Amino acid sequence: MSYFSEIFHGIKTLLTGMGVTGKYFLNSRKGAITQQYPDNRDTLKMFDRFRGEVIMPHDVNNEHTCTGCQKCEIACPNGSIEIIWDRGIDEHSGKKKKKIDKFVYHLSLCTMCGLCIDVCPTDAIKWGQNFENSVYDRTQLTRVLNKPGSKLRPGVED
Amino acid sequence: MMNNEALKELINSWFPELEFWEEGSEFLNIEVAPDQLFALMRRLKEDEQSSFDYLYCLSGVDWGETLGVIYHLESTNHRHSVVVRVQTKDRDQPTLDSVSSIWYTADFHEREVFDFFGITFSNHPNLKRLFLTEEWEGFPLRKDYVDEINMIIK
Amino acid sequence: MSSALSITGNIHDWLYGAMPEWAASLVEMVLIALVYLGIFAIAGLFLVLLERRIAAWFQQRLGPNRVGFQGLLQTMADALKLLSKELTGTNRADTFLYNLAPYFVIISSLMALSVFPFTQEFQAFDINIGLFFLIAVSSIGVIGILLGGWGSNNKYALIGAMRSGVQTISYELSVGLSLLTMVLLTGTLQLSQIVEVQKSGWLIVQGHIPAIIAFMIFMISGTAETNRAPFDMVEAESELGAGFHTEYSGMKFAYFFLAEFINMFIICAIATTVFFGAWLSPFGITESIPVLGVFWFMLKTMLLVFLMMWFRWTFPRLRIDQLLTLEWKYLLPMNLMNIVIMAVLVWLNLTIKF
Amino acid sequence: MEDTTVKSNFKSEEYFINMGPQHPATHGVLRLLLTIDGEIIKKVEPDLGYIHRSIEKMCERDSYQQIVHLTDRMDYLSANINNEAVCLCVEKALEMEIPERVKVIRTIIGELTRISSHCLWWGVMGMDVGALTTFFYGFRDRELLNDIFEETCGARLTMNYNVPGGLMFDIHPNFVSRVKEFITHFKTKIPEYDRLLTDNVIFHKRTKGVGVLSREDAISFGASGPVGRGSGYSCDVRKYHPYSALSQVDFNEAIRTEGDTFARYSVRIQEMWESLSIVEQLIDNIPEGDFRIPTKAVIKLPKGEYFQRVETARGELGVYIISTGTKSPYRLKFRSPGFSNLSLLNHIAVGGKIGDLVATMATLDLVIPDIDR
Repeated sequence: MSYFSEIFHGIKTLLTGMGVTGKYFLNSRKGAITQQYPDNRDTLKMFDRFRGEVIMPHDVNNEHTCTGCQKCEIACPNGSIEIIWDRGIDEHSGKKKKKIDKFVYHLSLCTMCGLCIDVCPTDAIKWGQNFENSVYDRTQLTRVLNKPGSKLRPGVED
Repeated sequence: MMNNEALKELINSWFPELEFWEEGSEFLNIEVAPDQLFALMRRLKEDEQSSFDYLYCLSGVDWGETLGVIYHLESTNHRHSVVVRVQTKDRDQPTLDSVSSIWYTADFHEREVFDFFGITFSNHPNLKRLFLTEEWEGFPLRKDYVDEINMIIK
Repeated sequence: MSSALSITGNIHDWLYGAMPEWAASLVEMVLIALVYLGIFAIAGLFLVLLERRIAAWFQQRLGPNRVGFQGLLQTMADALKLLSKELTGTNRADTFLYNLAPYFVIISSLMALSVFPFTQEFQAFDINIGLFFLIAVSSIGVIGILLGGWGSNNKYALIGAMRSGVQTISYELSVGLSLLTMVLLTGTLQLSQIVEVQKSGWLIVQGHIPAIIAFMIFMISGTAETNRAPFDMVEAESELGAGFHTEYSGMKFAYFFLAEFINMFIICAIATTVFFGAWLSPFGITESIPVLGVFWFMLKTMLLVFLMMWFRWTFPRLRIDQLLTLEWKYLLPMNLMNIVIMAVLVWLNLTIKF
Repeated sequence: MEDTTVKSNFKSEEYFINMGPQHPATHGVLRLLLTIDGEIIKKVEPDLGYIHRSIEKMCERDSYQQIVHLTDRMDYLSANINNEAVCLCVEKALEMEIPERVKVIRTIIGELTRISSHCLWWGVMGMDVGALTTFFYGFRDRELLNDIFEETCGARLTMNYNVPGGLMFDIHPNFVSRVKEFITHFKTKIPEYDRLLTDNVIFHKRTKGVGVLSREDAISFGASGPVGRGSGYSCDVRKYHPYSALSQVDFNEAIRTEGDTFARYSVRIQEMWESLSIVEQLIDNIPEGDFRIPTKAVIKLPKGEYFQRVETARGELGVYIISTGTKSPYRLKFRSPGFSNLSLLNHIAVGGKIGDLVATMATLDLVIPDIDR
């Protein structure tokens, strides 16, 4: 008789399985778990801490807080950050001071480890929430983060 | 469970010429000569008191002048560990005994070491390159390996 | 309402009036073939879409919904894409067999379609050995699969093809025997006659317990016949990549794909015809409007198709030896027993008739 | 090879087949050279190295903070546990006192990572044996965890949340409530997993008695994690060498003695329950305190050798650092669980069919970057 009980047990487990999928089928109107991505761009908000790309915030006076200390450059495991710097006279103190010329960020090399932002003493760089980083030409992935004409916010010391 | 002292005494009673130390490590370290390696390993595994039946790590190391292998052993019965170290001075034709007949896992691990350090294991059933291609030149994890194109030295 | 059906009659009359008899019948055949080809190519495409949407709903997804309203044109677009794709092949493949295989598969499935009674007197080919013809023709498809697997010069394809051969030959037996059980009730192989018998109750009701068992066996072995999960050993994407059609691309691949879905339709249509009264409406509610028969036929078939899709999206796949164990140790003995029970039922007149 | 025992004209011949590097069942770029007789497997020979990045060599030039992020890329499904392993090893070498808060958070995140990894494995396991729907159900529940990780760590997969000395930042204010939500949600889902796949008769047929690994062989092959425990070999590092807050919690080690594919499967399902219970025990009692102890910008480990073992979702991960007192390790070896688990594939797959091999490989739960470090 175990022959038949085996068959019945087998059919029962199969029907239980079908019950699970069937329940989802009937509720399919309510709960699609996927997102219709390009359509929901407007409502799609990433989490605050999301690591999309490294950005350098500038305030209304076009000032950033990067002193050019190069700690991020040293901390970066992949060489994604290159700081081209120069020594210039600081307008406020009148002393000779290191200042950045270009903060070059290679997004194509970046592994989003966050060590540069972690190590930055003046919070000059932050995570940007932009995740749509695809471009047609990879040279576009090399970015200069400080805006043209921007300068160091007065009073920021490392 | 035997503590390091007891283990040291036990192993020393089998092979008196071994070198033991504990500094800079949490385990009991044993330095063994290449010709004694296989005998020691088999004894470590098969002896009731030690019964190191679990080889949980096998790492090749390049110490500059010497090439060697470090075996991390644990006993699943007694839960004590020991580290065995073997070195060979011959950098051109380094050869050690394979322990793959004692622990099956050594088969793959020794192939990995052969691949990256160029240490040949005698009596290994299938010693050929595991990760790299057969025609690869040099052994990348050796300290003197140079690859000017692909390696970025900071 | 009968005007819709009489169109075919009118065309028939007009053709025979305008031409000599042989030419008329030839033209008629070609016309019917073209119409079937057109309808079922489109229907196959929509079946693919249906499968994809249903799969999505089982899996809490949305499924294709971009091309056309709710994705209705998605598979059309896919077919167009496949048409425009390059037909690749392998080195040292048996080119003749390789190219022949997809046509074998698709033609055999289209041939089987010709005998279904979609509604009263709406049947292309009412042959007196209808069921026999169906079983015979639907198993030709496996030759195409074998040819494709052999001709591809690919070991995965070969394994897939060999599995297919083993599987189809075994399950052919169950399909045949379960239908034979029902033939005991009807006493005829002609599909229109089978429908006629069912006017006094669908066969699944007439034959009650053995008929239900036969239906279950038929659905299981039918799923196996069409090489669908849980019996998709032939494709078994996690084992063989794509199985026998690994090396096919473009339209040749599309033929295989389409044939799979048409075969699924055929199996369900056979089940509808033999077990669920074909175009007969439940309790004869629309008996006066014969054109609605098409609706009932399609509805029943689609419900069974849905059942097969439900199987596919729920169950894991069997292994090849278990597949054969299931057939030879479970389905076949049960089938033989079932035939005996059915014969006794018919002999003692224990069937339910209204 | 001619079979001399059969007196007929049949000639049976073994043939090679390449499974991979691109194959749906190898979950990555693993290449298996199969020797097959008909459908029966005679020999499986893995060919590795398709995505070898030589992480060990890279570590020899990186600072200890930088090494952590490389471990994300090894076993990416248990990235957090890998990070933790390196951090623990460095902290052990520096003899740092880690705050309780960090320990508890690390444990919670580690166990959540384990659940997320097992969710993915469950989906893929189902897919490998042919039930495609499981894949989406597994991913559905994993997505919730990924959201939790993303909110707190900033990334979904390669999190790099641990740093030597603690955590990169504190947990997000929503973390606790979200995790609790997940626990209640997931407790209704595991029984569903069981109904859909575990109890299924076809699944039983496919997995029971397939790919049997005995306890002795498991130990000898260095099997760890669910693979070892499926063979009745109690090898949970969390029990024997507890790290972080694992010594404070009460959990059972999931062990099955059959050693077949189904045993390994059951162990993982059981482990999901255990991990849930660990998280449940800890989530309400995250102690207050620092989330990070400041370290020097350049960490130099004292001269010596350090070994740290942790239990990732796949088994025992060992981090072996030989330091000569410089800013980078002299030699760093990762003892990855997948590597040892893969080495026993030939042993247990021989004699089975191709379908068995696929099912067996699914329960070994190989992550190829972990093997090809």
